[in-house]
Amino acid sequence: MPECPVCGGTVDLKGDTVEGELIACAECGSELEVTGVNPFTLAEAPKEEEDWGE
Amino acid sequence: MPECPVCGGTVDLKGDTVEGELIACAECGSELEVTGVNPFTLAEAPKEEEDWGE
Amino acid sequence: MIIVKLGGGREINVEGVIKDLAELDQKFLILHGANAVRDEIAEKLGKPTRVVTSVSGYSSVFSDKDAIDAIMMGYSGIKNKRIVELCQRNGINAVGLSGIDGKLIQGERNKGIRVRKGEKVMILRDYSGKPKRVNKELLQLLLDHGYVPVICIPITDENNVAINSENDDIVNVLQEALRADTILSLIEAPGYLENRDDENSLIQTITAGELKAREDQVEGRMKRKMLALRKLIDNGAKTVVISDGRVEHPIKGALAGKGTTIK
Amino acid sequence: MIIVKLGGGREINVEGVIKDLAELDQKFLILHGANAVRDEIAEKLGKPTRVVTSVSGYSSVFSDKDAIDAIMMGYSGIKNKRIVELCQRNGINAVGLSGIDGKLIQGERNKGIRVRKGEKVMILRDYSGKPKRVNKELLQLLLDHGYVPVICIPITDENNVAINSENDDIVNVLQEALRADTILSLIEAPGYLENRDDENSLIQTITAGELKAREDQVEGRMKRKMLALRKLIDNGAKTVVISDGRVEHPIKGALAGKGTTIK
Repeated sequence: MPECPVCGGTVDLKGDTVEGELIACAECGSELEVTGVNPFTLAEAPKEEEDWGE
Repeated sequence: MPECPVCGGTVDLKGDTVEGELIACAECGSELEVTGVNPFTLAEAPKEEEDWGE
Repeated sequence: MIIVKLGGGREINVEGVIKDLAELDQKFLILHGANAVRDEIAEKLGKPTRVVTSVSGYSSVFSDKDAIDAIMMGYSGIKNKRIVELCQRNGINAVGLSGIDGKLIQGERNKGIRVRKGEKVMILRDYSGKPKRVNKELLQLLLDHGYVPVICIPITDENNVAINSENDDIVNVLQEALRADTILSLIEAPGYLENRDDENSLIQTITAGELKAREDQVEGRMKRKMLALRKLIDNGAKTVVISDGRVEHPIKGALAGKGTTIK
Repeated sequence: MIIVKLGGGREINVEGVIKDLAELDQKFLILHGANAVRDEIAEKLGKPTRVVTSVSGYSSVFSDKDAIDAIMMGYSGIKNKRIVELCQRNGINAVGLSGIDGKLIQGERNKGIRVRKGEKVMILRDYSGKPKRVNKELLQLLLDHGYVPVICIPITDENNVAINSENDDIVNVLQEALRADTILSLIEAPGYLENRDDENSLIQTITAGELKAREDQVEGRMKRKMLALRKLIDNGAKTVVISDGRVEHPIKGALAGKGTTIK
C-alpha cells in the first residue's frame, strides 16, 4: 500500500480505487489524489477551485 | 423583347428563359447573359474562364 | 481607447455594432464570444458541449480536446473571420487573432475541479484556465500601424497548450495592458437587471462601491461577473457600460449611456 | 527566407514538419491547406463540398456561402490554430492569419464559369477568385518582430468579401512580395511523378525549361500547377522542391533535395 506524501503514513486503498479519485489520509487527514494504479501512486490534491469559468 | 447591348438588335427570348442563362444574339452573334427576368435584361457575358481553382 | 466586448449569443446584432464602430474616431479593439455557434457546431459534429457541476455547485463547460476543436472552428474560425470580413467591408482594417496567436493571451491551466461520480469524489482536469497576461507589444504593434485587433479564445497556457477561458477574465487582462478609458460590454439584455426576468428592472448607473455591496449578496457565476466588472474600474477604466447588443445601434446606444453604466 | 507550403491532406506529418522547422536558423513562413478536414466538417454539417464541372471540362469546388463557412471553420479555424499551437509548443512564435486578416492576400472575384444545365448553358458565380497582391507591410512587420506567419484561405476580393482561392496561386503572390530564395512544397507523394500511379517514377530534378515543355503536353489542373511552379522561378526563387510531407522529417528531407527539385 502506498505512503501518504504528507505524513508518510501508509494509506489503505480499497480494490475499486481508480485514477483521479480523491481520498483522505486516515492518519493526517490530508486530501490526496490517486495519480496512478498498479502500482498505486498518491499526490497531495490541488487547492480547491470552484469552477473553470465558461 | 430586350435589345442586344452590343448591336442594339432585338433579342428574341423564349418563355422558359431564366436568369443566369447564356444566349447568342441572332443578329451579331455576341454571347449575352440574361441578368434579369420580368422584365428581361441582358448584358454581355463575361470573358471565358475555365475554372475557379480549388 | 475603447474595448468592445461582444457576447456570443445569436441575437447580438454584429452588423449594427460594426457599422457604428466604422463611424468612431477613437481607437478600439473587439473581444468577441461565439458560444451559440460553437454549441451548434459541436452538436452537429456529434460531440455536444458538455457541462459539469463541481461538488461546490459550480457548473462550467468541460473543455476536452473535442471541445477545443469546436472552439477553434466556432470562435477563432467562423465567428472571428465573419467579424473581420464585416469590418473590412465597412472600412475597418481588422486583424483576427486568437489568444494563442503570437501568445497574445497567456494563462495558466486550471488545477482541476472536484466532481461526484457515484460514491466517489474525483478530480477532473481539462483544457481550461485563467488568463494572466497579454502580449502587449503585439497589440500595440498592430494598433500603431492602423490595424484593429479582433480577439477571441482559445488562449495559451504555461506550456503553450490551447485552452478555453472566460471572456470576462480576458477583458480584464486586456484592460491591465491597455488601460482603456471606456469598456463597452454588449449582451442579450438591456443591461444589468435588478431582476433577471424583468427587462424593466434595469439599473441605469451603479458605482464600484454599490457593485461591491451587491457582490457580497450573490454567489457563483453572478458573483464572478461582478468581481470582474469591478476589477475593470480598479484597472483604470473611467466608464464601463453594459448595454443591449440586439438593438439597431448597439455602440451608439452604449456610448449615449443606454444600459447600465458603472462609474 | 523560406516559404513552406503544406498540403491539406490527412497524411501530411504536420508535427514532423514543425519539429524540423523549429531547428531551422532561417526565417520562414507557412502557407497551409486543409481540404481534408474542411470536407469532413462540411459533410457532418450536412452541406458537403460540391464540385462543378465547366463546359470546357474543368472541375472545381463550388464556393457558396456554406462552403466559405466550412473554409473558415476548417482552414482558418481548426487547422490554422492547431498548427499555431504546435509551433508555439516547439518554440516557434507563430501568428495565424487568413488572407482577409489585415487584407493580407487581396484578390479578384472570378467572373463566373459556364456550366450545362439540361439544354441550357448557364453562368455560375460563387465566392472564389484569383489572388493578385499581398499586404507586404503586414508580413514584414510580423517577420521583423520575430513572428512566424501561418497563412491560409479565405482571401479577400475587390469588395473585401471573403473568397476561396488556390494555394498554388497564393504561394506565387507571396513569392512576388517576399522574393524567397527557397520554396518547399510538401505533398502526399514522393514528389513530381512521371507516372502518377508509380511512386518510383520520381523525377529528381527538372529545369524551368523542361517544365515549360511538359506544360505544353498536358491540360487542365496539371497544366495550371506547372505554370504556377514555373512562375515561382520567374519570381526569383532559386530552389523549388516538391517533397513528401508524409515522412518523419519532411523539411530536412526537402532541404536535402529529396523529391523533385526545380532549378
